[in-house]
Amino acid sequence: MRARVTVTLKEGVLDPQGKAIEGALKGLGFGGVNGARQGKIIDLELAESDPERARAEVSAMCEALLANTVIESYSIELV
Amino acid sequence: MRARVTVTLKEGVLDPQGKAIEGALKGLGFGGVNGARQGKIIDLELAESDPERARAEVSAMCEALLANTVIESYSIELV
Amino acid sequence: MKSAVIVFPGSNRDRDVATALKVATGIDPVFVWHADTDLPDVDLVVLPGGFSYGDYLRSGAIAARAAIMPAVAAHHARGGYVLGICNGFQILTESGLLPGALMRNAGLRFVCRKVKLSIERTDTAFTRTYRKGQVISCPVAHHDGNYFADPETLDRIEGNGQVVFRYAEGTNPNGSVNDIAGIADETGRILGMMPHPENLIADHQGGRDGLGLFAGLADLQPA
Amino acid sequence: MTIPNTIPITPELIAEHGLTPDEYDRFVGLIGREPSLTELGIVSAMWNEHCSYKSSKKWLKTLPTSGPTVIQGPGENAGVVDIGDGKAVVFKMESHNHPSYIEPYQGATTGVGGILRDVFTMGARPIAALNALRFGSPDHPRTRHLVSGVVAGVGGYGNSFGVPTVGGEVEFDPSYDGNCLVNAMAVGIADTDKIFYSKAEGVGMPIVYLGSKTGRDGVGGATMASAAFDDTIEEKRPTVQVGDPFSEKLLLEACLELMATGAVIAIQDMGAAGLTCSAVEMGAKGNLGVRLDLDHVPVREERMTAYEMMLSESQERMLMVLRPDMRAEAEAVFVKWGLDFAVVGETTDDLRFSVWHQGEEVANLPIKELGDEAPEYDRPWGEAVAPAALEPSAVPAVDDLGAAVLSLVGSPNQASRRWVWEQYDHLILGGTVTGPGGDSAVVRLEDGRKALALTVDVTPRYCAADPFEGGKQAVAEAWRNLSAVGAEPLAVTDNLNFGNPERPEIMGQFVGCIKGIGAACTALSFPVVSGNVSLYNATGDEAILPTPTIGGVGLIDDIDRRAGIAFGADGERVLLVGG
Ligand SMILES: Nc1ncnc2c1ncn2[C@@H]1O[C@H](COP(=O)(O)OP(=O)(O)O)[C@@H](O)[C@H]1O
Repeated sequence: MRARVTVTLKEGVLDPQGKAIEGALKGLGFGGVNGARQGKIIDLELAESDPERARAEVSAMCEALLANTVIESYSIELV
Repeated sequence: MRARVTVTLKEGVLDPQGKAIEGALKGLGFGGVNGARQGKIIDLELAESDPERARAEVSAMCEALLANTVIESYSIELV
Repeated sequence: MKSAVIVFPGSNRDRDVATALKVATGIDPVFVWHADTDLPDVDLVVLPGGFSYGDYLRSGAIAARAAIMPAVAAHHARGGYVLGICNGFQILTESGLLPGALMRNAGLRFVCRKVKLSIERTDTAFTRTYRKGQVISCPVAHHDGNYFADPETLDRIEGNGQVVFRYAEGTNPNGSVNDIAGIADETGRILGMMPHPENLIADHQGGRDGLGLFAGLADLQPA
Repeated sequence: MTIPNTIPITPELIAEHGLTPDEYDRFVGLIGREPSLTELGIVSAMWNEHCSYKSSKKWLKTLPTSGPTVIQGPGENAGVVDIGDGKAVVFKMESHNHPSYIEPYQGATTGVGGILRDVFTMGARPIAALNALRFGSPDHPRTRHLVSGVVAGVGGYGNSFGVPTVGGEVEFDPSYDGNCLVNAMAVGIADTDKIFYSKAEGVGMPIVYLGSKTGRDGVGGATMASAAFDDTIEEKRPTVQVGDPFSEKLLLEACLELMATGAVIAIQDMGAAGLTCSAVEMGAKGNLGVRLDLDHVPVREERMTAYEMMLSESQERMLMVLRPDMRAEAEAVFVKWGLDFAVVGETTDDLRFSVWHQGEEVANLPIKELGDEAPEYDRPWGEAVAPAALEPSAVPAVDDLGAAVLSLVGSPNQASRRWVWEQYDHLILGGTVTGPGGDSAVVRLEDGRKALALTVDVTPRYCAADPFEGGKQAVAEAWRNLSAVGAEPLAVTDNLNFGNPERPEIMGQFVGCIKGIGAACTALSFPVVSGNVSLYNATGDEAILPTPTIGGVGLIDDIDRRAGIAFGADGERVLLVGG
């Protein structure tokens, strides 16, 4: 089973990359951009096939490593 | 209107980040991980409110800047 | 003073800091492999600069979960000293031994240049050879050195006087909040800093401003 | 299920592999039958310009390559020069021009990675890197993208790997609009009695694959690097390789640790056309055959064909001939560093290059002939067409000299390069005495008073105006850069970047520059110990300016007796030396 983890910066945390993207888009003439924030996704290939157990396992991975919960939040999607 | 752009590495392109994440998860005892690939998301705040025009605009942004289409593919989701 | 330098896969200033320790203290540090779980009997543990695990996922994130890290925390709890430089600082924040996080530089580019550092505290083992308010020269070389902490945390570390180094004279190279270049934990026995004092310890490098940090550690007494 | 290796070899297929009908006939003559697909791939890799030097070999042979301190001249992964005290400097320069134009960040990273590997394959620890970059006009629509990508890539790789990037050049000229140049140089230090070579020795010795896994990266890439750009550029895109400096750093440490155990008989990095070129070269140099079993090659993609494995350009890989009694020790080193280690074949006494996959022999070729019998051309060359001389009256006089100086200083080719080199870690390892910005970089050798002086230089305008004089001038300037910091010049590496050699006037530029380089190097006893040739830097009829980049290395015996470019104090005398 596959899982997609989406990690985004928490509200209020500075996002230099997002800001730079916004600036660059404006520089390229895309005037209608009022904000940009960057995050990441991690696609996992899991041996587990039970959705519930898979979700619990991926949650544990997020807490242990995939997200830095000081500055980031995460969400999990199973596919 | 908001748009989420998801950028992932094309099939077959080496993903050193994914490889490192997979190794680290295994090292932390998550044995059931058979693969990991990393991608990114960019959340955009748009002035445009028409979905069709918004999608076209974001497509143009992806081609121009947000994705490196030599090695990455992208998808767009409007929210 | 006995010290250990932890070597992670991708550490690359491990030899630089070992040289600085040798020059300042006369004793070679021992190198300890990240996969070990025990530390030798030392007074100081150094987490060196580099790109541990390629800095993939987040700088320092994977190294912070290395097998040796519980021993580093235990060493500190026993009264030992810990120094993290650059990637080492990132590992310290990722492991929760220091507060805050190091984000991508505001300019988004890797920056290698000399900056000015003001010494905010001299009551730590790391800074006792300097004068309070002294401004020293020091190189930086990093991509993710933009120090960030939420407002409460920032208030707390400023209130406790945990900021040890600040970028001075408008030389902040990365957008760090309050020009923070290095912080200590509440005990003052853990220091994390982005700049590289280990690369400014000899005349051929253009000065010795960085040597004072290592000299201050020379007569650390076992706790 | 096996993957088919026998398909009819059509003229189209031959052309797609960059072989001319004559070259194909020559190959069929050598093997006495129609080749399999894998064999066609192998010969296309071995015989393309990049690997065979078929257009340039004749002229490269005219360069002076020896001297009292030269330990190894051209022909190995890098040149080696004695610097006394049992130490040697190991260095080479290499281009990654075409890949960088297609994907500037990854093109530059893999270029830097390749040249670093060349140096540490010889047993040297890299201590410095330099780079010479050339881009089109600053207002060309692609230039900004290329500059920022290439610079970030050069830095991204070197910084993470942990080598100081201490010098280089950046130049803009419209002739590079469609072909940027990325020339990377690496310099390392080794013990003179612990230099490692690529020549295999002994029959029945295990051949070991080291490093990262093999994917489909760059399949066809070596062929791409040798073909002038055309409209099919878009289709060639998926062959881009991705660099992984982290794995390379591990590979460096693992290789040096392994070499110290005495287990290595021969070692060769997998560069362009990875497994093919490295295996053939190791066998042919040692007068040995090689048998490979591809089933043991660590792969990261499914259902890879023999053809793909033989042509893959996946990065951060090495091939080694191992002392069989030390296998366990060797493997333990690689396991410790988390890298792949697999025995993929052995040396044989039959002088054949035999490749097996899924129980089938997919290639069986005469190993020496693949290299020795590669086509070699004496391409026709004419006098290069020199640009018309400027009439002094055609250059308007300036009224305001101050403003003229300002605009000169602020012009793209004169402006400060700080923006570039601040993105490079030029201080790591602690040896940098003079970083970017001077005549030559100066890097102190470990714990001593000695230092190396390093520079890269060429003035393509001069080479276009007069190839012979331009070639000479590039060498002379490198020489002056080294002596200006107080170094004794030692030796040279070069990177010869030119347009399409099938055009006589371009070949004329090439020949003229080589003759000039040869004349200057001979006069100065400044031997060429390594280098690289990059041809077909042209888009349609538009060729780049002739760009023979010279990398110079010199030795300073006492770092306290060096010179810099800064004036020291008020009231000093300024002397002009030379004529
Ligand atoms: N311009 C040159 N001058 C001197 N030697 C050269 C030059 N170009 C290539 N060589 C030498 O030829 C050999 C093969 O070159 P190399 O670029 O390593 O081939 P490849 O990249 O295909 O393995 C090397 O030893 C190199 O030093």
